[in-house]
Amino acid sequence: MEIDEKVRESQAKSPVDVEAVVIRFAGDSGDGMQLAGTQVAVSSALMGNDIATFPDFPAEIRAPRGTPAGVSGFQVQFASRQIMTPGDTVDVLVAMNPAALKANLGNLKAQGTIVIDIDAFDAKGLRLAKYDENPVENGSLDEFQVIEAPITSQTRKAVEQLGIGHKIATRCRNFFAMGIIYWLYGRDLTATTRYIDSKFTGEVAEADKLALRAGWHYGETTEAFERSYQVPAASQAPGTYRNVTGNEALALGLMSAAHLSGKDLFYSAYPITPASDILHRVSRFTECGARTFQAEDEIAAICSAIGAAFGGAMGTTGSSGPGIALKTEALGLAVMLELPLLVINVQRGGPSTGLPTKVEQTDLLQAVTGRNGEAPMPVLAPSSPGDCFNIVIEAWRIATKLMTPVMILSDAFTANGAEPWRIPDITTLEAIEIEHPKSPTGMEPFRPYDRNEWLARPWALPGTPGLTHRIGGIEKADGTGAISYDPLNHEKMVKLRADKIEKTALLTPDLEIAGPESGELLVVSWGGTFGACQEAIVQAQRDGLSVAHVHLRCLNPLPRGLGAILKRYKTVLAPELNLGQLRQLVRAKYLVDVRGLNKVRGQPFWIGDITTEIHRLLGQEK
Amino acid sequence: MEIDEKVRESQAKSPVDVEAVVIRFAGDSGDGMQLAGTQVAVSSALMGNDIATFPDFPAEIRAPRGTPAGVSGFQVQFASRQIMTPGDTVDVLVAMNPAALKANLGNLKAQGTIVIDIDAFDAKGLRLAKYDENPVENGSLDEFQVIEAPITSQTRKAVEQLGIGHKIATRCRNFFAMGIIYWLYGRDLTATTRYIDSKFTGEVAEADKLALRAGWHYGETTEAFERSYQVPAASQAPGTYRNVTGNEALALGLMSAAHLSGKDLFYSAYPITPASDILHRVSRFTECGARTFQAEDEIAAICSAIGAAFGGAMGTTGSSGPGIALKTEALGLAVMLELPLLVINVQRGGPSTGLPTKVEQTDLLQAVTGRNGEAPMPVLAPSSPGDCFNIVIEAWRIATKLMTPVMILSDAFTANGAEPWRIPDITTLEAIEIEHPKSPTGMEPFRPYDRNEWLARPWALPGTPGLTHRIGGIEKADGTGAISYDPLNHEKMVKLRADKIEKTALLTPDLEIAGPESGELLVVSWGGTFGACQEAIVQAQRDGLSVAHVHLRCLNPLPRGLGAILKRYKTVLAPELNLGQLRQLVRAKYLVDVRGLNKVRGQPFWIGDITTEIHRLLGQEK
Amino acid sequence: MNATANTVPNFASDQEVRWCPGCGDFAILAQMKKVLPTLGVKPENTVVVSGIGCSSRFPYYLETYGMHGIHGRAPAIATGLKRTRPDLQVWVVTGDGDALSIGCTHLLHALRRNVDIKILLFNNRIYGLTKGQFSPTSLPGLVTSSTPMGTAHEPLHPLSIALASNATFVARSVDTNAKHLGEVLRRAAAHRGSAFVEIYQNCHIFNDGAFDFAKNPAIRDDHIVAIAHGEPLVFGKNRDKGIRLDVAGPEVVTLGGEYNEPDLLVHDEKADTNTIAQMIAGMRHPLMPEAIGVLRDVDRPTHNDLMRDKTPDPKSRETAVNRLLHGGETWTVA
Amino acid sequence: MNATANTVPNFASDQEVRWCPGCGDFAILAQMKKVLPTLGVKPENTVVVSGIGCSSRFPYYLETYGMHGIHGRAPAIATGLKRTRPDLQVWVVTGDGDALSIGCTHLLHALRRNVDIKILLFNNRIYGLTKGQFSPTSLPGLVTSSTPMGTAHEPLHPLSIALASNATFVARSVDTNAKHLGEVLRRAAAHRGSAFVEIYQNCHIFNDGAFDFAKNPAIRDDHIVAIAHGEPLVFGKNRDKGIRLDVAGPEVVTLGGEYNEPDLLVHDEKADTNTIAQMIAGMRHPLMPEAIGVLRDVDRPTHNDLMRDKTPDPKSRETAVNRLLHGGETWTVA
Ligand SMILES: Cc1ncc(C[n+]2csc(CCOP(=O)(O)OP(=O)(O)O)c2C)c(N)n1
Ligand SMILES: Cc1ncc(C[n+]2csc(CCOP(=O)(O)OP(=O)(O)O)c2C)c(N)n1
Ligand code: SF4
Ligand code: SF4
Ligand SMILES: [Mg+2]
Ligand SMILES: [Mg+2]
Repeated sequence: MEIDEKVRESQAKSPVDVEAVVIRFAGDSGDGMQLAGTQVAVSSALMGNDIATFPDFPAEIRAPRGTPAGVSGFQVQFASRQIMTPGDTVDVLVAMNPAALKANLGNLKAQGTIVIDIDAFDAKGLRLAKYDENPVENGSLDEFQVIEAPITSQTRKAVEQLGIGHKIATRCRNFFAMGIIYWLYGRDLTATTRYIDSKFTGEVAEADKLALRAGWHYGETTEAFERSYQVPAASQAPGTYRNVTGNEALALGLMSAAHLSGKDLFYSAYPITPASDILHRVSRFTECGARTFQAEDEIAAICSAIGAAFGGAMGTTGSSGPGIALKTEALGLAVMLELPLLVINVQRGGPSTGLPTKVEQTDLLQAVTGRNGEAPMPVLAPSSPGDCFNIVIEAWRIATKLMTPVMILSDAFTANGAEPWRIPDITTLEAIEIEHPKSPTGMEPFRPYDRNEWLARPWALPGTPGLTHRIGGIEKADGTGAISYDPLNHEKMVKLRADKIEKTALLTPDLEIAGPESGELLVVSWGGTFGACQEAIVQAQRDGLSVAHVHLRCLNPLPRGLGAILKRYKTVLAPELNLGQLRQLVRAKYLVDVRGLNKVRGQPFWIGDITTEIHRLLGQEK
Repeated sequence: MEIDEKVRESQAKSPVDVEAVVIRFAGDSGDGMQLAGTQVAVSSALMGNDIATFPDFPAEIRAPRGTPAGVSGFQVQFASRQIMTPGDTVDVLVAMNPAALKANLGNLKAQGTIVIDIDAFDAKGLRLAKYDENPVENGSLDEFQVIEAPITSQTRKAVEQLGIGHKIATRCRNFFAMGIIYWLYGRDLTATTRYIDSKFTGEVAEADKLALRAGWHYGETTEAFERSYQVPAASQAPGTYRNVTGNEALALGLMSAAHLSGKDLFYSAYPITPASDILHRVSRFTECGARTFQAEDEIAAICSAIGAAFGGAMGTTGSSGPGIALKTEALGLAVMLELPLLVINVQRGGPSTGLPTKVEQTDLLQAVTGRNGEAPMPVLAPSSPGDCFNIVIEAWRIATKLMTPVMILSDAFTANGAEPWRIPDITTLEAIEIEHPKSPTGMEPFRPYDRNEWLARPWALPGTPGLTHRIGGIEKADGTGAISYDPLNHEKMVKLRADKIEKTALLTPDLEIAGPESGELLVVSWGGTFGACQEAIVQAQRDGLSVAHVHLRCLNPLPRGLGAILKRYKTVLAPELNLGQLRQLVRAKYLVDVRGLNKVRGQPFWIGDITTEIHRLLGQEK
Repeated sequence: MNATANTVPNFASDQEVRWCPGCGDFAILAQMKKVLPTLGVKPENTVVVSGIGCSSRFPYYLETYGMHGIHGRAPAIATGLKRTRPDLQVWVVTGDGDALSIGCTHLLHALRRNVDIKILLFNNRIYGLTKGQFSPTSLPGLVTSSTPMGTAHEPLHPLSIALASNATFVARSVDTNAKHLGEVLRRAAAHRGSAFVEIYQNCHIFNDGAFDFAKNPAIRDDHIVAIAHGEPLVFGKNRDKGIRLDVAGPEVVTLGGEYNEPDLLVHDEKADTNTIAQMIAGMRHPLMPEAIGVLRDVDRPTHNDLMRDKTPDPKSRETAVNRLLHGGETWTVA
Repeated sequence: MNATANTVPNFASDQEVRWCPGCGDFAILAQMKKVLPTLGVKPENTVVVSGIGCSSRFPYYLETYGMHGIHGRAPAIATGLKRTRPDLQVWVVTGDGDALSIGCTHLLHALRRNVDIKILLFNNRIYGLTKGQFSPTSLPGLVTSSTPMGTAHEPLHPLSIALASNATFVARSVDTNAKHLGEVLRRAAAHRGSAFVEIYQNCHIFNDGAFDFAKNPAIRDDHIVAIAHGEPLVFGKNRDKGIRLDVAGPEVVTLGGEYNEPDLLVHDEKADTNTIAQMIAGMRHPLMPEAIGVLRDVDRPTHNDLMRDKTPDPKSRETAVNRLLHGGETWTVA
């Protein structure tokens, strides 16, 4: 721990306070950039900063080395105030090779800092990145502060003493780079050292630790950096915290919802980016009784979840893009069966295979109306990584209360991004009450399609004497559930199913307006763009603009009161990572001329995207 | 032919002229009701009447005998004027058993005629139909004219001379029933006699003919009927005509479109009601070079059509409900590949298995927006059985011009219903010009995603030297078609694909307004409800109401000029066989408060449904 | 009528049966109604899951829990159910199209996973419900609504596919062979693991007589060999023919001459490998007599055995969930 | 460099290869680039269709026509293409997940229909592209991201499944066994009908060493038997072991003692039935040496043969279409 004392000491000299810092690590897929960013995030969170992360990687496992297409990036923002996004632009870019520089330069702040591994800027590296000249030498980076760190050679030197091979030595480069950043921003090395010891053993662990410290020393001893900085702790509500990514929070939410409802969790999935991670995580929850099933395809995944739901378990499934498309038919069955079921769509860039690791919100209309027949279901969307936990519990409450499949629309940005999360106390979360009908005492035949005040039918479980019944995808007679082709019955059932889903609005919280109750501009957002919208609006409000914000966590049905709210503003703007899907739903329902701010680039909104549009709409170009 | 002379003779006595007659045959699935209705339609069409038919049958092959759930019906209207629907209510109901009576009585006109097979009204028949009393005896049918014909016994007697078994004899009952109707409305027996001779041989053919004549004689000789009727020929434009069902016209249209474009037709499908029939028909077109492929599932069906399209054939596929849902993922691929492809959805009652033999228009939103990612495609809908022919040719023209999959939304009513159709002259139909790029002369690399003025990319065919290229579902670089994860390129491609589909509007005919150019009420319809809307509106106009009609054959994009038209009427009504799907699209796009008239009963609109609503809206309750 | 009427559970539902009068499905239903009450499993602990097709209407006609699913997916539905409810006896009823065309993947995987569900494939070699198109088991030459010139392709053979998928129980019977079918159903129920039973089922509407060789009393004994564990493969009206195993495969021999019973292949349904079972499955009409009975019945851990799911009591689950929630690096703000 | 550079077509595309350096896919690609120019089929008459997975990136790296499809569906895409373009040589590249999990149905049906496409299954016993979940061919015990306690189920065996589907050409080779692989690819190309080739492919990122027994020069000769038509099944570093056929199945014998070459199974890839091919496919490491080479290569009419499609000239088609349009009862209004 001697180094940690040094941290304090060295920082004590002249660290400058800053409110928020954005770092982006960028290198080849094999360079460990995701690890580096995650560790900076964890260390910062442990120091009391608010954090937000944005992993940004290619679709290939090891995309072509040294080329811009192969660059894997990880952006992390840590701050002494509450932040909602990983930051629009980068303060420090760590570029492990020329391609990484090229691919990320556009995100750098004016006068930002670039830490490059100068060892990688050789002829081959420059050629692979398609640089005609060395950008470090031709003056093209003059507006930035460029730190030419010999990361590769220094790392090798640092671990020399271990006598390990070149290859392993080189693999520690990311820790050296992290060391530099840790010094620069006064990050504590403890957590990362602990991490190394928990994940690696022997000389690998030693090498990583040596590289990390060497990087730190490099920062301290060279005169490359004029000064170091520190980011004081943010104020947080009391509680115990951890970082969670969206997928992590979804997995935890699934397990918690199962526990709160006294159900066995059955999570069935076929691997697909960026949803696979949920499967991986839940498959580690065996001690809690989770059952995972890697099915032969997405159709089998949802069908097995339907089977589990019929048996009384918490049937859930998750997928993305093409996989969700494949579930369409079975979703219709679930609607007809009126069984509770959660379907998670971690949206990614489309159409088709599209941009499989990138973010988009282009599956909203598919979720709301993309099935044959009138097949409505509630659609919910989490607004941040941590909110994924809440949304799952909320969704399961709705699914069991209304006996319906519920679709959850997460996205690649929310799924992979992390933020600090106050760990809830599982013993105080509200239980999810589920009633299964008991064996009848009289001789009345069981009516599986009778409805309660929520229009929900009874969830009668196999094994219960006297409740034997059959369900299926053909239209059923109201009440008895027998096959029925009767015209009036069909219309009645179609409407009953629709009315039931409308009741979702009674089970979701009232809308909150952030900002004036009426005025010039209302921004309506949904899903993972919440943070960027929120920050932009707070800024605009600070700038004195008449802007308010409502964020929708329930997309079908649209929340109570929305229509009235919309009418109180002159202009309504719906920023979306699609061509205007929420806009279409809101316009159709309320006949309000909602404007769109639409970005379909496989990237999240930057705060600036929204700020600019707000100013433009209010005639205050910025 | 002696009987045909008799027809004329007997009719000559006192036939009363009527303008239009609606007959409904109803009986068990095995009773041959579909055949009976079809033959009445053909015979009437050959006599110059306009006709429209409505087959209405259960999902089971031989649904439970004698029960209302098992009743199979076929309604036919023939008229001396142009008619657009098979009629709201029935003039003559032919009920082969008590269940058939029970299931269809509601459709009968006041004072209508019921021809029952009194032999079938025995204790067993009444019990199966759940009649507590014999309706023929308890006065419940007093308001109708009931003809108690001993159809079963008379048929057996009529064919006795052939010495055939009881079973075969009984199977001719439908011909006896037809005979009665033929007499009653002076239908010519020639066509049906010809049909019998072409389909059956030996004693079966003989028995059918004997039964038919016996029925005719029964009508003539008993005093059951006070008089007979005749329906003079309708005036038709010159030309050669035949009857077609919608599915028949689709099949013919596919073949014709292939011919007009000089392409091999590849039709790939997995059987499903009510689309299977298209496969059956095209599989008989081998002389014209059609290739059909009964795939292992709907996914293989569309994928093989995509493969065929890549090779340069006319790749087409068709399905319904659950099968279309399964094609969702591959539709996204087709959008990304930008290959021409026709996908036919013969809509049926949903959701899930739903009402598989019944009509609905509930797949519109699925067609327009039900895919992952921004995956737009043109969506067309035929307005009548005969229009199915035109729509396919139009769709193929669009698909090849814009290099895009096109969805065609037919429905069970249009697919199974028949109408007279003027046979087009294949030699004078406009050719569909398709250009495939030739081998390059220079060294320029081929750019598979370059675009022409229609924003379409070139359809380069395997086998062409110098044009080798690879396509796939990952986002491609504009022009070169190489894999690209570039954010701006993605946005550009998303918009290019959307803009391209918008150009469909330039390839479809201008909207026609039937009625005043502005006024009180505009009815906006789409698909197979055209006829009912049209007739209702003409009636309302005759009643002096200010009502106009626009019918949309293209649902995505919405036709040019629609927005302007909508604004010229005080009220806009969209009658649909769903909960308001076109309404949602139109409201979202034009912010016009479109009202819905929504029927989701697995039945077509009756003219009266629409008339009533028009009168209600215009404050003229009728 | 039945003296034990009060104690033997009744598995007949009150639903109207909607098959064509004369359909082979009736005979199978009748056997199931006979067999189920003898298994010691109560109706409420029995679940029948099906896909889509005439055959898949089956669940409606039994007074058990049931689900009429979507086309081809019944094995997947049943897998999720059995996984979470090991206490239930789960049957799957499927057709040749349902199981081998659209649902082929699910069938194979349910078999390889040994899910402990009982899969009954009603093979009528035709798509019944959609009005008579050829199916993957239709024989070449069959004229159907979608193959006016006759079906062209080599069929799939259900037993061979099941064996190749490492099914632990594979059997075949015939709809109207009541006794045999009853026995096979009982055996399938008794098997621990996925059981696959192909049942030859006559669709007299669209493919009448497809199994005449196996059903017609006048000829069937010469075309069918009923196999039994430990017994030689003898068949023929006069039980004068048998199956001998040559290295190149099975061959038919006449008994009493060169060969006698001791020369015949003795059936071993417990064989380690499925080599010989594959050979027996490969015996096909008209070249060879076809086998009915249990081809294979071996032990292997079931899906649920392998998954070793835990069901913690609520209190210990609460502790475990709490531990999960606190996973990774945490910090506390006072 | 190459003297014939001007006449031998070049099948290498200019696309960046995006596999992990060291991936077995590179070796297969290298062989394909060698074999394709020797087949007498021009690049523009060659089409490579794939699904999704690391393996399925293959088409991009060959300068032919190609399609990178969707997961599991390449055989269906290829079927439509080959049906309408019999003049093209169509290859399918697929992975173990692509072909045997999500796309299993399509594989079986393409094989039974004998579509005359060449299917190369890169079997790395893992899902590569999605970062290392177990696949249907993963062996029990394999710890993966979705099976932290080890993979549980019995795997599917590609060759057994292909044979059960009545494939007319079934073979296996190994990514780095360049000569053998090249020959098998050539044989597959020469076969008229669907050809199925399983290629053992190392994914050193997620399942390194899965095929060490078949690749490691130090041990492979004792674990692999290279089969050849008409040749006895001899193997071993010293070619001192062989496979003998017993009625109960194949067994390993040591040569020179009780048994000698004439006692061994002589491979017959043209056998009428696939009985023995199934046995050979059933030889599995570590109990038995595994066979590489062509297990089966028989003639059967292809899908296109059976379909007998017609291509009328435009004039006669016009007449035929006109006849169709005028089908049924018609009437004329003057
Ligand atoms: C997704 C989907 N595709 C197609 C259908 C139409 N369909 C219903 S049953 C069936 C096949 C029936 O054949 P089989 O499985 O052999 O059962 P059988 O009717 O012969 O008992 C088909 C194609 C459907 N219901 N769903
Ligand atoms: C419909 C769909 N589901 C899932 C995926 C995600 N996915 C892509 S490749 C793959 C499996 C890859 O394994 P394999 O076929 O063995 O190929 P490999 O990468 O090992 O070569 C999966 C599950 C997808 N792209 N599409
Ligand atoms: S169509 Fe065939 S399989 Fe279906 S119910 Fe009728 S006889 Fe049975
Ligand atoms: S992940 Fe495995 S299979 Fe995929 S490219 Fe890398 S080494 Fe090859
Ligand atoms: Mg069948
Ligand atoms: Mg693999």
